[in-house]
Amino acid sequence: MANNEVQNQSLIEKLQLIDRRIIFVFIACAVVIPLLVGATMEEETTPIVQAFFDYVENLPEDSRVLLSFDYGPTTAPEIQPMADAIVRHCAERKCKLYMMAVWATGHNLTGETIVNVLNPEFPDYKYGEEYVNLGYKAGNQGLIRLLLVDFKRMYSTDAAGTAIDSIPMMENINNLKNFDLIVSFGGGFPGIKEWVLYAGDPGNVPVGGGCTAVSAPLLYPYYPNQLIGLLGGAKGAAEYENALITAYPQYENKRMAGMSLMVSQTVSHMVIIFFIIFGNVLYFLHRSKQKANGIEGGQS
Amino acid sequence: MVFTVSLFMVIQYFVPLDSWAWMYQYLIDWTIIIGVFALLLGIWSLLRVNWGKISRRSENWGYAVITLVGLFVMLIFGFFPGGGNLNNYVYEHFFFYILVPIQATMFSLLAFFIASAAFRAFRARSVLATLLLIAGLVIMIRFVPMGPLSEPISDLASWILKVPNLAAKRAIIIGIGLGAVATALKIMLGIERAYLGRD
Amino acid sequence: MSKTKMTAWVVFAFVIIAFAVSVALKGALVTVGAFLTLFIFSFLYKDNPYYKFAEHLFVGVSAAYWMCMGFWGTMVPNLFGKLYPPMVGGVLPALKDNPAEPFMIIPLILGILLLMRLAPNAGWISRWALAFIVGTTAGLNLVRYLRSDFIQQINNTTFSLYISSAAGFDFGQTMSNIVIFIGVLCGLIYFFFSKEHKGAFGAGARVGIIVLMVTFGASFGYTVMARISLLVGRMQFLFGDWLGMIK
Amino acid sequence: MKYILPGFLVALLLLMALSVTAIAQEQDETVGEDVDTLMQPIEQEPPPKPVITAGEDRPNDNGHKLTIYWDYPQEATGKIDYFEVYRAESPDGEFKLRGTSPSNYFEYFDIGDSDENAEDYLENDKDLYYKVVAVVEDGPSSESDVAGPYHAVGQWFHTGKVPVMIAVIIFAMFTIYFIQSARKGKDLFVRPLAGIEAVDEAIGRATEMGKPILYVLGIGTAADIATIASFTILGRVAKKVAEYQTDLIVPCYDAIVMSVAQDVVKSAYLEAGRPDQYSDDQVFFVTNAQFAYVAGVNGIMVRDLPATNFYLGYFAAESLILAETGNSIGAIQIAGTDQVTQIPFFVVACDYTLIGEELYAASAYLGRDPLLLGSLKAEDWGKAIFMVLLAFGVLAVAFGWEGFREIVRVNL
Repeated sequence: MANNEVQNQSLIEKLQLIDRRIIFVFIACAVVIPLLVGATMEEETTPIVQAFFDYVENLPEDSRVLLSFDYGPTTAPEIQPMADAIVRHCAERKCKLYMMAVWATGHNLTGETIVNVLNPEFPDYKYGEEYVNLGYKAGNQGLIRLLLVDFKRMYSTDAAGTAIDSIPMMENINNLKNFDLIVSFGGGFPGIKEWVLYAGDPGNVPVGGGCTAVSAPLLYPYYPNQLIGLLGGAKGAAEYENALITAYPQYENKRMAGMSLMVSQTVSHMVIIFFIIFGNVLYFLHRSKQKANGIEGGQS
Repeated sequence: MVFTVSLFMVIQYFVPLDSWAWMYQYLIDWTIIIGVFALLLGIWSLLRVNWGKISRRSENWGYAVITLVGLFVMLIFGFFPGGGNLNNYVYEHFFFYILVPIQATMFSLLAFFIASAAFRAFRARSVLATLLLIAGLVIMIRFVPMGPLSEPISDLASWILKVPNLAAKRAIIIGIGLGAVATALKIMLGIERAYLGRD
Repeated sequence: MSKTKMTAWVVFAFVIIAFAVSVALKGALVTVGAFLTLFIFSFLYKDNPYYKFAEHLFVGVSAAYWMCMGFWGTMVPNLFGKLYPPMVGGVLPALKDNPAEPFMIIPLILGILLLMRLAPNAGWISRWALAFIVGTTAGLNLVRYLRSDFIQQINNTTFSLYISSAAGFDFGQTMSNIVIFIGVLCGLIYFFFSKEHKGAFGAGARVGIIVLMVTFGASFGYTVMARISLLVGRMQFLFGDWLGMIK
Repeated sequence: MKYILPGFLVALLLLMALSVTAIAQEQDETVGEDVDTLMQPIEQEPPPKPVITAGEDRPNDNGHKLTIYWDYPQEATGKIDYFEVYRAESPDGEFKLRGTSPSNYFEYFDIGDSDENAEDYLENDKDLYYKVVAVVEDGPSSESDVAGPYHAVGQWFHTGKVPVMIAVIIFAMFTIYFIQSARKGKDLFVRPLAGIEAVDEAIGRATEMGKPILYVLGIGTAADIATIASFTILGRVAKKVAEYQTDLIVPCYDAIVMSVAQDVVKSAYLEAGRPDQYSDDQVFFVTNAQFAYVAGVNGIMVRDLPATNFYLGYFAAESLILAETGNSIGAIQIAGTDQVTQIPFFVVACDYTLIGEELYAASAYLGRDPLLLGSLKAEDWGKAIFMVLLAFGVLAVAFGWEGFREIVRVNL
């Protein structure tokens, strides 16, 4: 009997000191399997995302949409899926896309969206006629204020250095009021808040945004009066993708970055939580055993 | 020396004139340049240690050869580039196909380590450890679909991030600020001299 | 030949064959990246020759990389280019006609002083350079920390505890502000060094450490998401870019 | 003596209150109303002329900037599209367009470049003349009279930074005062810190096991405060290590840090009377790429199997990689950093963690040097002042005196 006790206890102890490589295997599986099977998670679209989607959905053809890429590589895994989804949607609606950045790091990421989404999926989109990459300009919120008054004073060329007046789609753009929608990706400074305060509100231009999960709570208060909608974190991206698939079934078999990221995230969080709870259960079992065995057991 | 330059740096903060800004810019430039000289010392140390391993034929000396080969190949192509820029084929490809993937992979090891650390340390051993555990769980559990419970949990999570988190970070930052100022003062006054190698 | 040695050779042969196949099928560049990625991941199992290889290569290449960056990015334009612009005219034509800045002789001298430590009996000279660097940044830190970490924080924490919104008295927000206020005070009490933590002061310190612990747990839990994203990125590289298993 | 410090506090508050009244008056608040989005029908008559009222140098800068103010009838703002602002170097010289301002915004902030060779260089102390044009896009515009001369000047003192200066002075006085009193031999109490008390035990353990000690200074430069604090601790640790004749491994990320660390360790060995035990191979450079450094240190850990790891200094994302690898080899780990984002990881994965300021304090603790302990006391007083100001501020705001926040604002 006593012997049995000791064995039990040592099993619990062994499990408590479980080889961490077992945890590693679980984490690797949690990330890899969803990627390989292409699992996606149905994220029910919440009103704040649906409102954004509906707004884009109801834009007439040739509407002018300004996309500002205000984030860096560190937050790219979270935000890039949103940018991709919204660019897809706008391109489906045949909107004209004007891409710019108030973050220096945003410029490269703009290129990524163009190369990965716009060029392969919408080969009809011609540079200078349906989309343009204006690149980064310094000045933070000051830049936004200037753009509200005079767009071409700051953007005299596009990112490649082509004179702005030789780009056909820039012809009727004089200030931010000429746009039908402004979308800012990134919740840092400057970001969505600055777009709302210095462009959306004074110029009466609708503004929508996509930001990391961290900054989302700070921006919720602007919806619905000052923001038409907001995507928060990978979840927001997944919700938008869900709405997109509902409306455009051709995307059903397309891999959606936000949705698959959400699966990996959820599963790995669950794995970690499981191990934490498992560890605590073992710990309490161990302690109650110790108590039952008296002080002697407690020291073994 | 220390006192003069540091006093200048303090005073320049309050003087917005151009001439002072120039001097400030010069000082900063100089520290950066001296840093590059120091890199030579670093390379020297690296050579010394690895050469020592090879000449002693100590355990794993073969890997020291790999370090030195990597170092020299990169240095040779870095210093004899076509026209003074670093856009030569070998240098760029070493960067993109050796440095970048290893770096990103090292960084991603954190995903594993964060899990094993959580398993090991998040145990309800004491009141404080329990608090650590609960706060961590509440934040992580947001990702798990929980039906009707989801809403209150995500509210609680964002409250923790907004309120106690803010308070604690602020307290730490203020402490760090004061400690840093005190250390800077000690350096200026010559009380803290450990950085000069004697104490 | 012992059994472990045997296994090691089998693994080695397998890695070489896999490498060759991959080069043939997917091209050399992506293969090198993928194998180095796998070598690093192998450390999670245990230390092994493949990790050692990647590690040592990484150290050597990165040290040289930063040396070259420092040389071409700083020394050439900012030191040589300013001391004697025609010297760098060949590589940086834009700088050729700038006036020379004789002041730049000072960092050159300090830099050489720093290198003097390699000489056996002149090591002490290098302390001048160290004193310069540390002095400059100490002064800079003094004002910077006081401004952003002290004065600015008072400003940020001085808010109204009592919040009323359009809907009337906002209980939740008021409570939150009170918690922040008390949290900051108690957190600071915890950091007091010259007073014993007992009595009311000790209780304050206790509350302080509780707030700190909640924060640490929360930050830890919060970071999990970002780290998983990094791993997803690597896995996408391995299974997508390299193996082509992800559509 | 007892009343001097509280007296200081009162004096500080008064001083701040005085300085703030000056600052508060200087602040102009000009808030633009909503821009009228509807274009007005074309007016044939030209709109009224703007009247330039002032051209002021912006305070607290290096010059090269001027703010131009003008008056315009409020009811006419709807008729015009925007204002254009022109500048010239003489009243009848060539006027160049500087920029535009929305129709409801009666000021323009002319930001010139401070570089002589730049295209829009704005010279200090030079006569400059301005005119403002009220522009109607589809009709006649009207031009103001030329106004000036205005000057941009650089200032010798940034008044917005007064609170910082006061804080610097007060804090320096505290530090010097307490260091002086420590010099006189006044005994100062410091509370125990678990992480510090574990240092001796950790070194002893390594000695018993016959294993080396790993000391990681982090990825900061020699000028980071955290690294400097870590040098002092390294000195103490090295001295103990030399006494116990244990091995010490110090891999470095920054070459200057390496040089300093070599000096520190060398003199610690000298102090312990064992200069012959020291070699430059103990304190060496790895590389200054963040993750390559981590890979190298990880390798050292799993191959040399240190019994004790110190991670003291500036750390970024690598903190957890190091701490988890160290844990897997069963080392005792003592960590400390001032990087707020990394503290949680050390707390979770290490045996002892010095949180933020405790790292700076550690050098004083280990040395028991009265001078260093004196500065700890000054830090505590700094915290006390902060707490008083905070409580005072919250009360002030509660009673509706927003002016307090102005006192502690740094106007940039």
